[in-house]
Amino acid sequence: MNPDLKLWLIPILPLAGAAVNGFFGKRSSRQAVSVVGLFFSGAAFAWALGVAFRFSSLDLPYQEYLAHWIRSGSFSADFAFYLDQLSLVMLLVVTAVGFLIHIYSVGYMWDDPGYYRFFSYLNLFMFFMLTLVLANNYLLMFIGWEGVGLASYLLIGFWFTKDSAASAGKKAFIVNRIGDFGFLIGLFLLIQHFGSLTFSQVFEQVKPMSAETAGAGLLTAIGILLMVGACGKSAQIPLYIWLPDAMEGPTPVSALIHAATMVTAGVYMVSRSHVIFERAPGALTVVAVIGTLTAFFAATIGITQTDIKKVLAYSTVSQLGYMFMACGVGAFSAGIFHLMTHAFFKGLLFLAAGSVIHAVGGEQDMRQMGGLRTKLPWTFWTMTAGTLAIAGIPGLAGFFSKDAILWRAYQASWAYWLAGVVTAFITSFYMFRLWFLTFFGEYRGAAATADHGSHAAPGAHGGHGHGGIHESPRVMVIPLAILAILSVIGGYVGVPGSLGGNNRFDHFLGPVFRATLPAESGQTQMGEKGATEQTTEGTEPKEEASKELMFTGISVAAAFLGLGLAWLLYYRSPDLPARIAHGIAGLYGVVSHKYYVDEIYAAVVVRPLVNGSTSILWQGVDRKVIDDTVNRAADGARHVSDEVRHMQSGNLRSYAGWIAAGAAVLVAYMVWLGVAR
Amino acid sequence: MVPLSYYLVLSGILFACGVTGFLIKRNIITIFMSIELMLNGVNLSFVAFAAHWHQLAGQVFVFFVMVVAAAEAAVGLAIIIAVYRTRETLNVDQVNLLKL
Amino acid sequence: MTMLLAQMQAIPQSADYVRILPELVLSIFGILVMVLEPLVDEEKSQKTLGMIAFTGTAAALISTWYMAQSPGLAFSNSVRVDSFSVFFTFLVIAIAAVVILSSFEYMAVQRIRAGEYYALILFSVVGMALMASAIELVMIFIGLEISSISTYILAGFRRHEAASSESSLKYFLLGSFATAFFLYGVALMFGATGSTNIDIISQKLQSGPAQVLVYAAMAMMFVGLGFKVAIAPFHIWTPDVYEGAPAPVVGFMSTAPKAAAFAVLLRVVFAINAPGRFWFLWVAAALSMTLGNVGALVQSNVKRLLAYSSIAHAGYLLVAFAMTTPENFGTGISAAMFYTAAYAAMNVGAFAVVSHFANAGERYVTLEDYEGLGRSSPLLAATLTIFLLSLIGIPMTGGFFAKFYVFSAALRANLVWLTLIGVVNSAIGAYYYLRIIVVMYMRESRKEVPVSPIPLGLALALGISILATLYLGILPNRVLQVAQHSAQDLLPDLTSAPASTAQTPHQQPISRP
Amino acid sequence: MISIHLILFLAFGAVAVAGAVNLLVQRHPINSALSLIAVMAALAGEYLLLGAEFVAAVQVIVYAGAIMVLFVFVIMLLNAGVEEQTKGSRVAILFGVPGMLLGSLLLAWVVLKHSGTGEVAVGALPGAPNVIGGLLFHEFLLPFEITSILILVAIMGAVVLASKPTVAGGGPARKVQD
Amino acid sequence: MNIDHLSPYILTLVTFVPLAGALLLMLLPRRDRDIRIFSLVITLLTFGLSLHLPVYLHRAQAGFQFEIDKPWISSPNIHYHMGVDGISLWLVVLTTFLSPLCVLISWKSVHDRVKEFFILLLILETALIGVFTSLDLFLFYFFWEATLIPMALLIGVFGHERKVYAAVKFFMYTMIASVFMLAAILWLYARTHSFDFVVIRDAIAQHQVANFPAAAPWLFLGFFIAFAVKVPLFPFHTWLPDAHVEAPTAGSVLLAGVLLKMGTYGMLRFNLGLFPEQSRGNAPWIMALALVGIIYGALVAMVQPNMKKLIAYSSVSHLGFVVLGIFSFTQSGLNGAMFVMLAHGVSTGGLFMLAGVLHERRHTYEIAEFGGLASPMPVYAASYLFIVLASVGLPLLNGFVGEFLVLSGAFQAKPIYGILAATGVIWSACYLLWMFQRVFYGKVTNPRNDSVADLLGFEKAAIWPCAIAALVMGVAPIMWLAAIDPAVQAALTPFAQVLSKVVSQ
Repeated sequence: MNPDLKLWLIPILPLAGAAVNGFFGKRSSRQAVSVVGLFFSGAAFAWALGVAFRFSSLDLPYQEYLAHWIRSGSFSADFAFYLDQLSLVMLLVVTAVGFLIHIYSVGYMWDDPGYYRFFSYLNLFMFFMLTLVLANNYLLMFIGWEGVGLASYLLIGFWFTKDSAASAGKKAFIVNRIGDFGFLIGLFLLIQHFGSLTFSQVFEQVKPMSAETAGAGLLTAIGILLMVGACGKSAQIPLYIWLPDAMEGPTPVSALIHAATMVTAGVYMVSRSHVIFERAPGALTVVAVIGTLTAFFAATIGITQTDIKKVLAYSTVSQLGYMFMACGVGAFSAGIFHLMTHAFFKGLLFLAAGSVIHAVGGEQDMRQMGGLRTKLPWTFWTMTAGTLAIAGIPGLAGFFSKDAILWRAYQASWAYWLAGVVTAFITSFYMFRLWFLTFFGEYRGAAATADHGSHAAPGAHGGHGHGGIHESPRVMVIPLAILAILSVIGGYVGVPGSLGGNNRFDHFLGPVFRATLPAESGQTQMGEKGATEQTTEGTEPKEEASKELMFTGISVAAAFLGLGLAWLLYYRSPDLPARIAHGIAGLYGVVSHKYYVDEIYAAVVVRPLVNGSTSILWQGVDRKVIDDTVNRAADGARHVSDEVRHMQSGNLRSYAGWIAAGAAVLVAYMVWLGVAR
Repeated sequence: MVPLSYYLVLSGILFACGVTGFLIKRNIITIFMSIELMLNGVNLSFVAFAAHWHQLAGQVFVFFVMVVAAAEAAVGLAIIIAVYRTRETLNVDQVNLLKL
Repeated sequence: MTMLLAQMQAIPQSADYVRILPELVLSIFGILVMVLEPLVDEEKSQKTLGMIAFTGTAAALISTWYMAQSPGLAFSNSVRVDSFSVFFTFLVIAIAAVVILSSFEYMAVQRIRAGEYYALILFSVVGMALMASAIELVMIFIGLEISSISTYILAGFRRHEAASSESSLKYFLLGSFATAFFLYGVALMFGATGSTNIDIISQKLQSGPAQVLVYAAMAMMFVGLGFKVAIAPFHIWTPDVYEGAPAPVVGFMSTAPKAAAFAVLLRVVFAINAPGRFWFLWVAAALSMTLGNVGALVQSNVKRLLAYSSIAHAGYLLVAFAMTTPENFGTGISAAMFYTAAYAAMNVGAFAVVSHFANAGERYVTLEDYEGLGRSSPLLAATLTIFLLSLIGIPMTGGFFAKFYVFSAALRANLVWLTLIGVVNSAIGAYYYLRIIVVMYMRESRKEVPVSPIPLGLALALGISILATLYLGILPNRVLQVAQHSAQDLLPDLTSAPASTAQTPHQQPISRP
Repeated sequence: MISIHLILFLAFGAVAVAGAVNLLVQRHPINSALSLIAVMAALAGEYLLLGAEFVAAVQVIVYAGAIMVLFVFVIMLLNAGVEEQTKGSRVAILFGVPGMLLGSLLLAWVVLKHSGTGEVAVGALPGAPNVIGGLLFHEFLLPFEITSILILVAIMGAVVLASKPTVAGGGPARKVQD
Repeated sequence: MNIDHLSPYILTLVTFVPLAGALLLMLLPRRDRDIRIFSLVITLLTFGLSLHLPVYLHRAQAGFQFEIDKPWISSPNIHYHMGVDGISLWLVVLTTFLSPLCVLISWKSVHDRVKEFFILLLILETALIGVFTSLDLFLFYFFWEATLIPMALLIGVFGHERKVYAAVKFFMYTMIASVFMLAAILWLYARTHSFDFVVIRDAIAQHQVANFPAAAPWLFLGFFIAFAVKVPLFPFHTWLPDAHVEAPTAGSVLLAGVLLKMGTYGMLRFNLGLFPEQSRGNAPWIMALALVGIIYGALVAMVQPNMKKLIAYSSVSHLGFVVLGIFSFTQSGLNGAMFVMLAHGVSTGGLFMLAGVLHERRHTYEIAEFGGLASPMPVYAASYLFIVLASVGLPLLNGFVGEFLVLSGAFQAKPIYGILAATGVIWSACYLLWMFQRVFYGKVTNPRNDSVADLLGFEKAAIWPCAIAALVMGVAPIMWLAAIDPAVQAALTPFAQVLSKVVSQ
């Protein structure tokens, strides 16, 4: 019998924090606000840890019923929570990173007038994210799903006086809505065929089903629809466009929501539904392809960006692409593994970037930076760690997770692997480009003092008047440090066998993913074969291991190649990039304009919609067709009325004429009747 | 012996003449006379039918019609005078303030 | 010898006089008014004479109750007192009473000699009461003439107004024109049946197949009666006459003579069971509804607008006549009777308001004048609104149930199309009534329109009309039951005509001595 | 063979119709009035042929006498001149007259065909005054009495409408209202 | 007081207390403040009374409760028959809930002819409640028509620039349409000699109505047109924007909040109740119209320059969901439809009040006039956002539950309809958030917006209840659904039979 973990407390605590800050924050001091914000998020983290400690003693999956939510006929969806290894991992990542970023924000947002608002939003986000993670049915998950969307809407548009920020928030919400549309349809299909949205019930009914022939079938449809939802939330092609704009939000937000946690919700959802996907190879292929493409394209865009946060944004998109690639080839555990490590190092990178921006007074253009190495030692070193990690330099978190994905990708198809490796190369290139541009060379920006307080983050530290570029306060540095450590050592929970580890992370998630394989998933499921092999480390034939090692080597080489290239272009001869860009101006232009995707969407979707609705529907149908028809009918009546009036010529003899005529007709009719009878 | 229908036709002709007068005459008084003509026509058929049915009721009816005609004449001519007072005309075509 | 016997029997007994008691009372009071008129001085004349006239109507109402106690034939079969005739007698007298009440102050404002006015109203009511109870065509004719002639005079009462005298003239000439037709019809009917007594006529018609002469006679009579009740195509006179006549008179003549004429029409149509009437009635009903409503849409003079609306209402009412099978006659008749009552209630009320608002010389009768009335005189506006809503046919007002009974009767007779026409028409009609409400409440008055405070008499009149309207709208039961009962009284003539003559042996054709 | 009765009928009838037509064609009301009197006289003859002596008498006295005199009097009073042929109403000509013709033709046809083939002899139904009087005072007592009301109304109406404006006389006389 | 003793009369009380209040109000002297307070008290009292219904409703049992059935007019056979079930009950409560808020929101905004205004408001409330409580067709028709006049007057007397046009348009549209319903009712009466809904329904169900099959399609249409115009369904919707733009705030609130629901309620109660077969037969094109309404309304709303028009068109879209749900003939479809009605009533009511608040300050609804309002009036902005999110259909707020159920119902009935309708989820986000951005975000460009006052006390008192209700309905919809579900089940039973018949043929 399971103990009562009171899981519901974990989401509720941040909600309480949000409520307290939202209602009373305006009138209370910054200290109080920070205390409240930190306490509640911290409490959630603590509770999560507590759960983690008692985890081994639970028989899984652990479910917890709180209350009815919707009951309609036979269908029902309740407030109920679901805990297994997968959700535990997510739980810890979210609460931990979330808590750290709360701390960081205290320093970053200290001087912002909307301080209390910020923390209330942040807590609100935590609430929804945790609901999403802990839900035991799709509908509850959908609450979190939409809720985090709301939170990100609010936080992106946090500085709402900036039009770009407001638009970005709206864009994010709407694009997410497009994804949710697919998600909803998927849910309807589930309801229609399984009569329930509760994970356990749905999966129980799905398990006996056999893998569908690729391309067709119910599960495939469901899978693809769910993937549409994931695309929206996790910024995959074609719905990734909102994420870069989302960088309008304060940097901690970018770190927490648009790097570490929310955007990974899609990955989580897909792996949560792995039972369905495993039986829908068609859907899996879609996932894999989308992931791969996104990874590659986003990376290429990343090269050309000059805004430090934009670079990170595109790199996030591309990393998410990796995760989906993993899911797509059935390597869910690898995907989750990368999700975790990515949460660490990308969160770190964003925070560090934030610290840089903070230091140089809100400047985000890398071309205006440089030589900050000495001025911001902490930031520099932590960011280095992050960069190395994401670039996949051996020994760091990113290396292991990415490697695991690539290996499994190869097992599925060499195409995925190739794309993955190239992306890895590009990734390390643009990351080191960022690194070099920011910290090396000499400072290219105007005197930072000049634009103190004038930048978008209203006076991130305008309060204490001092010139020059300076290291961030300790409250911001500490989270950096912790995350740096995590992104260094975080990978060691999943050292693959080939490197003499035994993939503990994979084992931990084993019961979730491996217990549910379809009956005959033989050769159709390359990835799954790999998975089964991995479980039996010892028995793994040597050449497999060596092959895996070789591939690892290739990806490492790719990483270093990227590093080298970046060193060449942005450290040794900084004038080269301009000439190259000039050389391939056309391509460069296209890429640096993000392939004009936004413009294309605007031209193809938005403008026609607005103009069409205005001129055709509103002015056309409403005014011209419907209203005019009615009015014309009324006018017609009035005309007839006028005719009738003119019977009343006012002339007595005419009246007599009418009467006589009427009488004549009447007499004629009656006489005719009389005769006819 | 004269067929009943002769009388009826005669009365019909008179009635029709009355109607025609109402339609074509312009002078109000003449129009009023045409009404009287119509009544006379009716009276004739009453009397004729009375003879046909041996029912004196018909003749009594004629008597009443005459009384009514007298009354109408009194009122009608009074009205005509009133109209003339306000409009200085007896042409019915010019008495058309009220219209549409 | 037989003739002498007949004459002996024909000498009226007291019962006969009881059966025309209301008429007698009214005539007496009318004469009284005339006699007193020179004695009272001009200023007070309106009030005093008005009070006398009102007392007269009140007394007449009471005597109606007496009369109702002794149903039966009177004056050698020229009148029959049954609940049908009682209903209409009561109705017309009540209408007269209300109109008199509402005329007090109008007379004063228009500075019209009141004596003849009230006397004429009373006399015309005598005529109408007789029309309601007469079963002898001669009697009907006389009654018709009395009511018509007095209404001609009333219409021209503001004789210094060109409009008033013109409307009087038009009404008079066309009226007599139509009367001539009616008379000709009577003559032909007499020729066809040899009698002028409705009972005997219907008896004759039931006995054998009607000859062509009867059809012709019916056609002519329909022309006359159709003119009196103003149904298309004989409605043509209505707008002009109503526009020109004094407002209270319009209120009177758009309800009372119509009610009486409808009573006659009911007798002719149902008691005689006139042959070959169906399509005439159908078309006339549809035509009247449509022409009336459509014509009213663009009117700007309230009196004229209400005139058109009265045409439309005559049309609705006529729908109830288009019953073909005897088992539906009952519902049709009762529906029609209810409608007359309801229409009388609301229309008299509406015209009372109009006449009060019209002011000296009837200066304010256009829609523009009504702008902002809701603000300048909320009570008056609210009252008028109630009547207009009833005319639209909003539930809980008499107008609704009136339409309701008529249309459900029609539906029961499977006149689906006629019902649809009527229903759609009532929707169109809503528009112009609504226009009045709109200008009263939603427009700000652009010119200065004086609104004198509501005098007691008018208040009383309005109160009565509102009560009647709402009563018929909320508890229509009683009235409807009475109507149904009267319908039963009216109908047996189809079957028990012999009985009705059996009790009057002296009504045999008089043979040559 | 043509009986004297028929000849008389035709003679009177001819006079009547001629008078009626003359009434229509005459432009001056006085002539119309005179021709109407002629019609009435002729009709009185017809009544006599039918035996309705009383009616014939009344026809001459009341109708041709009283009423027509009243007409003539009014014509004189208002010294109505020759009526001018104004174009007032197309309807009356376009619908009214044809309608009238149609209707009357139909009626004529009806009476000719369907009024029974009864023939009436000279003085078919003698309506002597005493008989009529008897009827009036018994069967038709009520109508007879009520006609008094009618007369009363008529007198009153004449008084009200035709009398010159009295002290109380109406508001501002507005000849033409908008 | 013994509650069971009260139960038979509670509906009468709830229905006529406002009317009584109106009559008393007529006698009150023209002291505006007293009048306002008095009408507030009356409406609150009504609300309190109406709470009796959900509290003492026997949730488990379907069918009508709190019934009262007294003969009123013997011929025609009209009964004073009232009763509610899980469907109408909530609409009654919705009405009584919104009315006090209307009084509050008009507290300052109405300063001319205050007395008339509140009299009309109270009369309107009675009429609205009556529509939902009456089970006698005649009574129903009476209340149905009775809503017209006060509403038209509210629009025409207290409205804005083109008020008269709007009022007349509103009146004529609904009047002409409802006339067909009257004809249908008359036909039914002529055949069954009863106005009683239950009696007629059973008579039809047992095929005791003479030549019903021939007439049924027309009768169905007769009812349907009246309701469709009221809803308003797609081609008949053009009166709504005009009416809303011109109406005073309270008018708009009741118009959108309750009046439109009369149409959908009518479809649910009468079209489905009396003509199951015809309903099923006509469902395809009706659902298609509803679908068009959803998307069309949303698209047109998106491009409206006028805030109130935008909300009006959004109502067209939302009501489309309701109709779609009703004619999906699925349990969740109907549940959802009911829930959307309630949710839309609350959130759109709130939106209109908020718009009214703005109109109070700036005397315009033109979105272009505003911008950056979030800075001068944060509380207002927050409340506005909350309501907007509610009507966007954010989970845990009232909008979501209904839409979700409707969509899943429609999806089960006809997947393609469900899918197309689901795009509404996107559109609503588009137009509402865009509008919100244009009004509240960015810098204050128009100097006149610098100093607009934030929400006042009575405005908070009027708007926040809506927000709270939205939250509660979103978190605990079960409280409503528990009552709705059995009623809907009962409403759907004939369709099971129809279906079986169709199958058997």
